[in-house]
Amino acid sequence: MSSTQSMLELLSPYPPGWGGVLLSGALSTVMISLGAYLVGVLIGLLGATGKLKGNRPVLFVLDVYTTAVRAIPELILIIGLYYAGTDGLNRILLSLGLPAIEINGFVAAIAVLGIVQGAYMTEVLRGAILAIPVGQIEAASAFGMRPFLRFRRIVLPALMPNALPGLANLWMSVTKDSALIAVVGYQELALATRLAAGNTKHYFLFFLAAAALYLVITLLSNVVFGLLESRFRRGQPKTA
Amino acid sequence: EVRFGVMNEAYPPFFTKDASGKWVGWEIELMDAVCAEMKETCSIVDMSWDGLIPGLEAKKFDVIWSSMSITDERKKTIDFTGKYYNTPSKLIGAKDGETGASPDDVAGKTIGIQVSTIQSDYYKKYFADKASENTYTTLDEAFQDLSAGRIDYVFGDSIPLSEFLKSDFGKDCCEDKGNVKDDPAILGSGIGGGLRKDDHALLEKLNAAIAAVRANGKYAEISKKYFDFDPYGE
Amino acid sequence: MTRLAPPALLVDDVHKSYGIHEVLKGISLSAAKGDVISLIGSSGSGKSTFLRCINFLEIPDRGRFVFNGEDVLLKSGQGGRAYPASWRQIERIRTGLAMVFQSFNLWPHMTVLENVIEAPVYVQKMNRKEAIERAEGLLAKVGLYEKRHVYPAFMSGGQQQRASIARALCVDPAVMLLDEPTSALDPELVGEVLKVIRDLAEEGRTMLLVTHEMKFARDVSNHVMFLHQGRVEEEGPPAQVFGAPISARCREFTGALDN
Amino acid sequence: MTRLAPPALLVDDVHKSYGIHEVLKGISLSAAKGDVISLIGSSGSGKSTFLRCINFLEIPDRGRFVFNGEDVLLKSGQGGRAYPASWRQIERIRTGLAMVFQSFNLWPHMTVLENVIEAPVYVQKMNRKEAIERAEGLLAKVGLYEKRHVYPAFMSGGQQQRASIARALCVDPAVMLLDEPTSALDPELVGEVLKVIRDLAEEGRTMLLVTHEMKFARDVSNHVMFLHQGRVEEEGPPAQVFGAPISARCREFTGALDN
Amino acid sequence: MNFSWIFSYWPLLAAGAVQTVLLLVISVGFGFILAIGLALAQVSGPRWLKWLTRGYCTCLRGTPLLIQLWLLYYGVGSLLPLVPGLRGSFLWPIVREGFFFAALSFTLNYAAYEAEVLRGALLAVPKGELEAGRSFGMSSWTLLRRIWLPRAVRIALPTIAGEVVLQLKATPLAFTVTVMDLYAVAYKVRQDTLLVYEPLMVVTVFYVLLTLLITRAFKLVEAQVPARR
Ligand SMILES: Nc1ncnc2c1ncn2[C@@H]1O[C@H](COP(=O)(O)OP(=O)(O)OP(=O)(O)O)[C@@H](O)[C@H]1O
Ligand SMILES: Nc1ncnc2c1ncn2[C@@H]1O[C@H](COP(=O)(O)OP(=O)(O)OP(=O)(O)O)[C@@H](O)[C@H]1O
Ligand SMILES: [Mg+2]
Ligand SMILES: [Mg+2]
Repeated sequence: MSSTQSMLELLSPYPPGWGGVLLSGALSTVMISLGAYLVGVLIGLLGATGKLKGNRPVLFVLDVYTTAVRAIPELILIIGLYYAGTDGLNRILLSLGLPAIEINGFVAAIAVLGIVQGAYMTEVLRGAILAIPVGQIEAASAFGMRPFLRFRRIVLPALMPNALPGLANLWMSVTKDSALIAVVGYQELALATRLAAGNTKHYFLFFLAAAALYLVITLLSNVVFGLLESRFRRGQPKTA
Repeated sequence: EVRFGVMNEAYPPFFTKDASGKWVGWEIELMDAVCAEMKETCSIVDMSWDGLIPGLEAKKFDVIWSSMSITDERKKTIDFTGKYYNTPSKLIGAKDGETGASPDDVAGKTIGIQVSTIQSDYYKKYFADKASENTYTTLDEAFQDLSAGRIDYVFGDSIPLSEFLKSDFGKDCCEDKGNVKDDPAILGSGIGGGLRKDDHALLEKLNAAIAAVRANGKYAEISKKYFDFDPYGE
Repeated sequence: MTRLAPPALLVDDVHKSYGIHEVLKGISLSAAKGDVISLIGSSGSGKSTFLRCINFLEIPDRGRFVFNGEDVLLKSGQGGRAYPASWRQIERIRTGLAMVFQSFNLWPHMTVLENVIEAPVYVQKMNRKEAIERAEGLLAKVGLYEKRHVYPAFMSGGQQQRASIARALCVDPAVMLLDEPTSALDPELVGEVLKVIRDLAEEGRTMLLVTHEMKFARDVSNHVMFLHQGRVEEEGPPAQVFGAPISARCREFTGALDN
Repeated sequence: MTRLAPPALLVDDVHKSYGIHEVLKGISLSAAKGDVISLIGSSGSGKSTFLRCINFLEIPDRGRFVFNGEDVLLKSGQGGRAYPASWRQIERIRTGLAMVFQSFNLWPHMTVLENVIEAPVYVQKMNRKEAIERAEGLLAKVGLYEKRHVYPAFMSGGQQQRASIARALCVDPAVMLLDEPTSALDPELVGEVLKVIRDLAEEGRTMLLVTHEMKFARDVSNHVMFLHQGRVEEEGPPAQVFGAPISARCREFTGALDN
Repeated sequence: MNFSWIFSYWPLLAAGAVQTVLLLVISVGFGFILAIGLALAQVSGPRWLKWLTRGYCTCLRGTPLLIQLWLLYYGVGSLLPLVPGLRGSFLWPIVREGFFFAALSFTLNYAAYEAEVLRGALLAVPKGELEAGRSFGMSSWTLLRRIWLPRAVRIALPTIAGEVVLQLKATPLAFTVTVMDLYAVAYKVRQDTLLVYEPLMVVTVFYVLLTLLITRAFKLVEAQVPARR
C-alpha cells in the first residue's frame, strides 16, 4: 500500500476516512462564525454610536464593556455563561416556580463570541467614523437628515472603506476563535482535526488539511470583502 | 440514568471517537460493563477537558470518566471512585542515548512531561535536581519534540508511550528506557471516575460495580482485547 | 409680502464661544420672505459660525430662533447653555433650509447627480425620477450637466462649488444659507450665480449669504451686515454700508475695496 | 535681471488628458526671475491641472520643463506618455518650488506652526529653532500668530488659507505656485497678500498664480495668461489682456468683470 | 472561591507574566515594523510584490495561528539541527527554545493582520495631504515618515489597539511549544487542583490590567490631536 493511497483513504469523506468529519466541522465553524459575526456587527454599530454620541454614563458603560470583554479570556466567558450562567438562570427560574431551561451550546457559543466580537467592532467602527471628514456628516445634517437616515446614506458608505480591513481581520479571527466552543461540547473544524490527528497519529496530514480548509474559507471571504471594498472605495482617487 | 462525561479528544486505546462518530476504547467498554452491573442506562456527554469540571458541577453529567488521575490536591475539589486502572510509569528516549530509568541515568538531560500528571509530581521528587523539564499540554506534543530531538526523554504513562513506540513515528527514533522505581505514595493512586462531592449514593454504586466487574472476570475479558497485561496494577 | 407676515427668519441675540474664545457676542437678524442678506466681515470674525448656528450645526450658547413664526424650542443644559429641546423639530426645520458650505462638503462616494438628488429623494421623499429631472435641470443651469456622473474627487474646485450650489437648490428651500458660494468661481460664473440668487429672491425665498466680494454683496443683497469681533458693527442697505458707513472699522474694511 | 540669464522657469507644450478628456492641449510659458504671472480662465479650463503638472503632482503626457536652466529629464513610458526619468531630480527641484493649494491641504495632525515648519525642518534640514522663529514671523504677517498652536480643523476657511500661504512662504522658494490663494480672504487680507507677493517678486522670486479676481490679477502680475479649452487663448501684460484683448472669448470673460 | 494555591504558585505566576509580556512586546514591536512594509508594498509596490505580500497576508490570516506555530516549531524547527554549524553556534540556545518559535510565529502572524489594517488606513489618507508633502520636495521616505504613516496610524488607532489586545489573547498558544506563559501556569494550576474559575480569574485580572494599560496608552496618543465632532 503506497503512502499516497493511505493518505487518500484517511481523507476520504466516508468512515473510516476522516474527510467527512473535517467537512462537517468546517461547516459548523462557518455557521458559528457567521452568527457571532452578525451579532458582533450589531453590537459594534450600537457601541460605536454610543461612544461617539453618548453621555457620560453611556460612555462609561461602553468603556467598561470594550475593555473588560476584550481582556477577559474567551474561555472564562464561555464557561461562565454556559455553565455558571445557565446554573444561575435556572436557580432564579426555580425560585420563581418556573421550569428550568436548557441553553443550547450552539446559541451560547454564538452569544459569547458575538459579545466579544462586538467589543472589537465597537472600536473598529468608532475609528472608521472618526476618520470621516466631519463636513460630510454636517452636510447631511444640514439637509435635515434624521440620524438613522444620515447613518444609512452618508456615514455607513463613508466609514466602510476605513473599517473594512479591520472588519475583515475580525472575521478571520472569529473563524479561528470558534474553536473555543469545544468547551461546551460542540465539534467544529479545529476539534475535528485534533480528533482525526490523535486517532491516526498523522498530525502533519490533518493539520495541513485543516489549514487548507481554513484557507478556502478565507479565500472565499476575501472575494466578498474585496468586492465590498471596491464598491465602497468608488469615487476615491488612487493614492500614491 | 447515569451520564458519563468524556473528553472529546482522542486518547487511544482508552477512549476516542472514530470517524463515524462512535465512541470506542477500553475505558468505554469498561463503562458499558459497569453500567450493566449497575443496571442503569448510560449515556456519554462529551466535553473538552476544560469543560469537564464545570460540566460536572453544572450537572450536565454525573461522572467524569476520562482517564483522570487521582491526586490529593484534586480530591479537595471532587470525589473519586476507587481506581479502575493504574499502569506503570516509564521513560522513553532516543535510541542513541543511554539506557536505564534511574535519576542518575537522566542526569543533565531534558525530560518531557505532561502538565499536572502524577509523573510531574514524581519528577519533582526524584528528577528535579538532576535533569530539566519541559511541560506539555498533551503527550502528543512531547512525542513530536522527542522525535525532533529537542528533548531527550518523555516520562509518562506506559500505555500511550508504548503506543507511540509502535507507531511509524516512534519506532525509528526511540526506545523504551524502562519503568521508573515505584513510589506508591505518588504513582499508586491510579485513575478513577470523578464525581460531585455530594453524590455519595452514586459513588457507592459505582465503587461496588467496579469491584464486581473486576471480580466476575469481565474486567480481564475487556483488558485482554487491548493489553497483554493487567492494567489494574497491583 | 405684507408687513404683517411674520419674518421668514428671525434670530435674536446669538452667543457662541469655543472654550474661552467668544466668537459671537450677540447677533440679531430679521429676514422677510425674499430678502437677500449679505454678511461681510474679516476672516475669522464669525460669519461661518453664525450661519452654522442658524441650522444648529453649532449649538449656540444663547439666542432665539424663529422660522416662519415657529420658535425653536431650547432648554438650558449644563452651565446655563442653550440646548435644543427637540432634535425632531430641528430636523424638520432643516428640511426647509439649505446650506452651501465654504468647503463644499460633497459626499465623495456619490456622483454629482447622486449628491444632488440625495436630500430630495431620501429626506423629502420625492419621486426619484422627478428628482433626477429636477437635478439635471439645475446641473445644466450651473454648467455641470456633462459632469453629472463624475465623482467629486475628479472635479475642479469651481465645479465642486457649483455642484454644492445645485445640491442646495434641489431641495427647494425656503431659506438658503450660502457660505462664500462664489469663492472658487470665475467672474462669469459669479454673474450666473448672481442671477440665480435674484431669481430665487423673486420667488420669495430668503437668502443669507457670506461673501468676501463686496461688489457681489452690493449687487445681490437688499441688506448688508458687517460683523466685527463677534458683533454687528454696521448694517443697512448696501448703498449705506458701502457708500456711507457710520462705523470707522467698516469704512476701513469696505474702503479696502478700492485700494 | 539681465536678458541673458536663463528663465527661472520654462515650460513648453504641456499636454495632459484624463482618459479621453484632454485638459491641456499644449501650454507654454516662460518666466524670468521676479516675474508674477497670472493664469485666468473659466472654471474647469485646466488652470489647477497646469500648476500641478509643473511640479509633477500630475504627470503630463507631453511637455518640456526647465527650472533655472536645468531640464527635467523625461523618458517615455507606456503609450508614448512622458514619465520622469529621475524622481530624485523632481524631488530636488520641488524643494525650490512651493505650492499653495486651492483646497489648502493642511496636515490635520499638526498644529499650524508645525505645518509651517514641517518642510523647512524635514526637507531643508533647517535648524528647528530657526524654523520656528521664521514661521512665527510669517504667521504674524498673515495675522495668525495667536492661532499658531491650533489644529487646522478648528480654524475658519480664511485662516486655513493664510496658514497654507505661510507654509509655502516658509521654505523660501525660488518659484511659487499659488492656486487661488485669496479665494477665502476678505478684501483687506487680499491687499495684504498682494503686498507680500509684490515684496517677493522684488526679491527676485518667480510666481505663478491662478486667480478669479481680475482686479487682483491686474494689480499683482506683470504677465497674464488666459486659458480657454486647454489652450492659451490670450496672453500679455495685464493692461493688454484686460484693456484690449484680441480674442473675443477673452473679451467676453474679462468683460464680465464689470457687468 | 479558593485562592490558597496562590502562595505555592506565585513564583511560577510571576515568571509566566513576564513571558506573556515579553511575547506581546516582541510580536507587536517587530510585527508592526514588518506590517508597515507589507502594507506599503500592497498600496504602492510593483505588481509582483503586491501579489506576493497579498498572498502572505492571506495565508497568515487565513490559517490558524496554532497550525502556523506548529509547522514552524515541528516542521522548520526539526530541520534546524541539520543546518551545519548552527548547533554549536551561540544562536543555538535561542533558536532551540520554544520561546523563539512562539515569538517568531506570533510576529509573522501579527504583521499580517496589522498590515491589512494599515493598508486600509494608508488608503484613507486624503490624497491632497500627500500632494502637499510632495510639492515641498519630500522624498518618499520623508513623506511616509512625516505625513502618510502618522496620518494612517492615527486613522487606524482604535483598530490597532484592538489588534494588540487580540495579540495578547493569542499568547497562550505558546504553551503548545512548552513556553510557560501566565495562561499556561493557570492551566497547570487548574489541572493540579481542578479549580475552574480561580486560576483563570488571576489571569483575567492580569489581562484586564494589561488591556487597560494598552487602551489608556492608545487613548493618550489619540488625544494628542483633538478631533472635531
Ligand atoms: N483627477 C482627475 N481626473 C479626471 N478629471 C479631472 C481630474 N482633475 C481634474 N479633472 C478635470 O479636468 C478639468 C480641469 O480641471 P482643473 O482643476 O485644472 O480646472 P481649473 O481650471 O483649476 O478650474 P477651477 O477654476 O474650477 O479650479 C476639469 O474639467 C476637471 O473635471
Ligand atoms: N470648531 C471650532 N473650535 C474652535 N474654534 C473655532 C472652531 N471653528 C471656528 N473657530 C474659530 O472661531 C472663529 C470664527 O470662525 P468662522 O469660521 O466663523 O470665521 P469666518 O468669519 O467664517 O471666517 P472666514 O471668512 O475665514 O471663513 C475663528 O477664529 C476660528 O478660529
Ligand atoms: Mg467662513
Ligand atoms: Mg482649480
